[in-house]
Amino acid sequence: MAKIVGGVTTSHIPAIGNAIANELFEDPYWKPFFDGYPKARDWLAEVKPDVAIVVYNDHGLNFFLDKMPTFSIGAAPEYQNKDEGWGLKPLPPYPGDPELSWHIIESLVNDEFDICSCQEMAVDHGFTVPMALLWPDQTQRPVRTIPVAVNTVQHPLPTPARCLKLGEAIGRAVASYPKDLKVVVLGTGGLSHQLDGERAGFINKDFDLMCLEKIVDEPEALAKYSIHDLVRLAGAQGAELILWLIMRGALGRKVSKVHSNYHIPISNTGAGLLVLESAA
Amino acid sequence: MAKIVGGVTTSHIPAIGNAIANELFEDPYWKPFFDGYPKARDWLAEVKPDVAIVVYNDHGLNFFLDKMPTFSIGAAPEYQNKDEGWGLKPLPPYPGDPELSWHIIESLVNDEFDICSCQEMAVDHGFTVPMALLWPDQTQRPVRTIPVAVNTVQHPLPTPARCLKLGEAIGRAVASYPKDLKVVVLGTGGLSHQLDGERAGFINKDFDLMCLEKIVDEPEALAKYSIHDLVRLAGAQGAELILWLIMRGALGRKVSKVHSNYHIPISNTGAGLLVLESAA
Amino acid sequence: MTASHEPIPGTTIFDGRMAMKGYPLNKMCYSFNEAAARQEFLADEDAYCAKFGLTDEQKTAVRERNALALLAAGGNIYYLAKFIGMLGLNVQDIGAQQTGMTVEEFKAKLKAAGN
Amino acid sequence: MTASHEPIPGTTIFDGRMAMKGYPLNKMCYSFNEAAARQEFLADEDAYCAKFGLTDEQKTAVRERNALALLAAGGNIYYLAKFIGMLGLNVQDIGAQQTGMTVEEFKAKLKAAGN
Ligand SMILES: [Fe+3]
Ligand SMILES: [Fe+3]
Repeated sequence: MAKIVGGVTTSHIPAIGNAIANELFEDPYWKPFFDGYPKARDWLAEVKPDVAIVVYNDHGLNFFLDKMPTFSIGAAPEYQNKDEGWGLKPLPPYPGDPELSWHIIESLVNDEFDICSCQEMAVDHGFTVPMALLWPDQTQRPVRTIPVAVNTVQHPLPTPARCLKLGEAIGRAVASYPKDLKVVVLGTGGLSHQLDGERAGFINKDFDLMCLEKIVDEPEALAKYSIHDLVRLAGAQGAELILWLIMRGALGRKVSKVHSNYHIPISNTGAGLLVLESAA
Repeated sequence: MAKIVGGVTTSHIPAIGNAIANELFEDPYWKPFFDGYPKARDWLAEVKPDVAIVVYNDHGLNFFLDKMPTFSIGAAPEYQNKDEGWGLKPLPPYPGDPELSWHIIESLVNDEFDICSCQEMAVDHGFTVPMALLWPDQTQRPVRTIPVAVNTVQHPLPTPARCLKLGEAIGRAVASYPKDLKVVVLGTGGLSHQLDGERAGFINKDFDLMCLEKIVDEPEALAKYSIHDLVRLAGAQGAELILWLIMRGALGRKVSKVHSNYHIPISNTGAGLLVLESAA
Repeated sequence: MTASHEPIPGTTIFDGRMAMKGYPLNKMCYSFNEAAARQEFLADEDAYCAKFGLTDEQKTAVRERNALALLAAGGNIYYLAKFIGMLGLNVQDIGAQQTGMTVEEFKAKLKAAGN
Repeated sequence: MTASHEPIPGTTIFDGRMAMKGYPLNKMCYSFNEAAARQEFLADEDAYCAKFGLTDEQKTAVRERNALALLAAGGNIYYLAKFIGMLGLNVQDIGAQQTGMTVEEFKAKLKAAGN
């Protein structure tokens, strides 16, 4: 049977992609951020997952407002990256696991989640930056991937409570897959940041630290916030915390913290890294 | 406050559109079908709805398998028809009510339905045929429209139980809209038919008549079926019954039957017409 | 999960398994919503099929206008309907073809369902 | 329904009301995912804006590269980011512009949030 072995949360902002491309790992501005990742990679090297479910938000590459689904799940043999408008060199494609994707989609729809299934899906920095942080060698793709894209562009966004429930349902779906597979779940984005408006540059360290603590053993406490609360407390883009809640829901009730890091600022963002292992 | 005044169910197959274009109203094959509609139009003339929520399924015009949402709701100022591949002359566009659309979408997402919002949306025969049957004059558009498109193309389809719940949630959403509006809900498609496979031409009159009876006062009985049950009992395309369940859910617990008609066959289909009025 | 259901004779559920198989064929048929695409197909069928990466099984089924073979190759009836319609056929012609009847026999069978 | 929430100073929620207002502007910015579209815009800005049916308010905000005006005209930050990026600006340049700071002041403010 398939098993979710744990999860990783990480920021996914494009500036990280640029810093990686320019190899700024020892740059004084970036070093405290990048120094958090070797331990996360060590953990992955130890658990050797077969599949990564990557929970992210599309930032206007694959989805436009003509069709904006709340929850989309990829079911493609591979996922292409594109330049996103900035002329960046696209990264090599990511292999999918369409059979597991369909199993999860069937399970979720029968569980009354109204999923958008995507048999072609371009993945943007929300997906590629976490992958590059955790598996830096772009000549290798040691895990198959399942993108889970969540609408954070067009309000109404799904409520934090709904997102935690989606995660729990993903956990049930994976647990019922008959093949022996180890699955890791990435919750990307966050923590506090705001790009737009007179309040641009808003960061809330206290709130971020509270989230990093509560999400381990008390995710329900975070699921009580409304989206409006999250925008107020964590900034307009800080609402990406809902992606972390999906990851957390998928890991099951009991987890243990393997590693964490928090650093302000990277670009406009408070960056939180967390490695959680599911109970055996 | 806005109020759902009632609902109409009707078949939406393209052959009806052709028969209308060729004015076959008195043709012996078509007469028993078209003769059902004047009473439905009389009822609409009497209740004078401002808005029609049209629950239908897209048959491969607006949605492809690259992005196949379970439930999509239009939020556009108008909706265009297109030729669907058959070279048909498109009908004039349908005005929307984006303000009400957004109210419904916000209410549904907060109610934990994972909606795909569509700010542009081409509508196919699933939408246009019912509109033409109920408002035949194509030079006038006396009601504003809100398309609700449901995936019946790519399995997994939403369960009948989920669809009844979506209808109930649409009912709550409309009831909480502050403007004085009369809203009618169209449940389109069905009843039993199958286009594909060695079983093409399958029709199940007993099942259809049972549905026409139960949906009035006992929709829960129909919501107990699985999609697999519906395919078995009503044919592959008979699963469109889920669209009727959404309509029925939106009308509230108590309804009265104003009119009904049932005729076999139109093209490959058992055609059911039903006019239901919501309790005052 | 669909696999755990009892099969329905003469009926293929278009689930993920079929969707994976039929993707290029369905994508080609979806393109027929546009008149320009229909013209391009009709001008050179083989080139158009190749452009969408159809498998040999799919190309043969397209060439032979064989509905059951198109379905077996992963075609979805909603997208296939555009291909069928563009050829001037309707769902009753195709119903007859799939059931091995004449169109008149197929229509009579439908009519009989009303009794 | 969003309207019933207390406003958050300096923050506009991109809800249905804003989406309706900003649709042509956002659609234009979404097109910038493609290199050909970026070239077409840069070759003749006014013609490209007209092609997408931008309002006068939107055209002016585009011409002036004014982030707050683009947002007020219904622009969504995720689509605007493509326009901004194509101009060689990043989110810190734009943050400074929106808050009336120099880029150095804006960066210092972010750094201070870590204390
Ligand atoms: Fe992001
Ligand atoms: Fe239909």
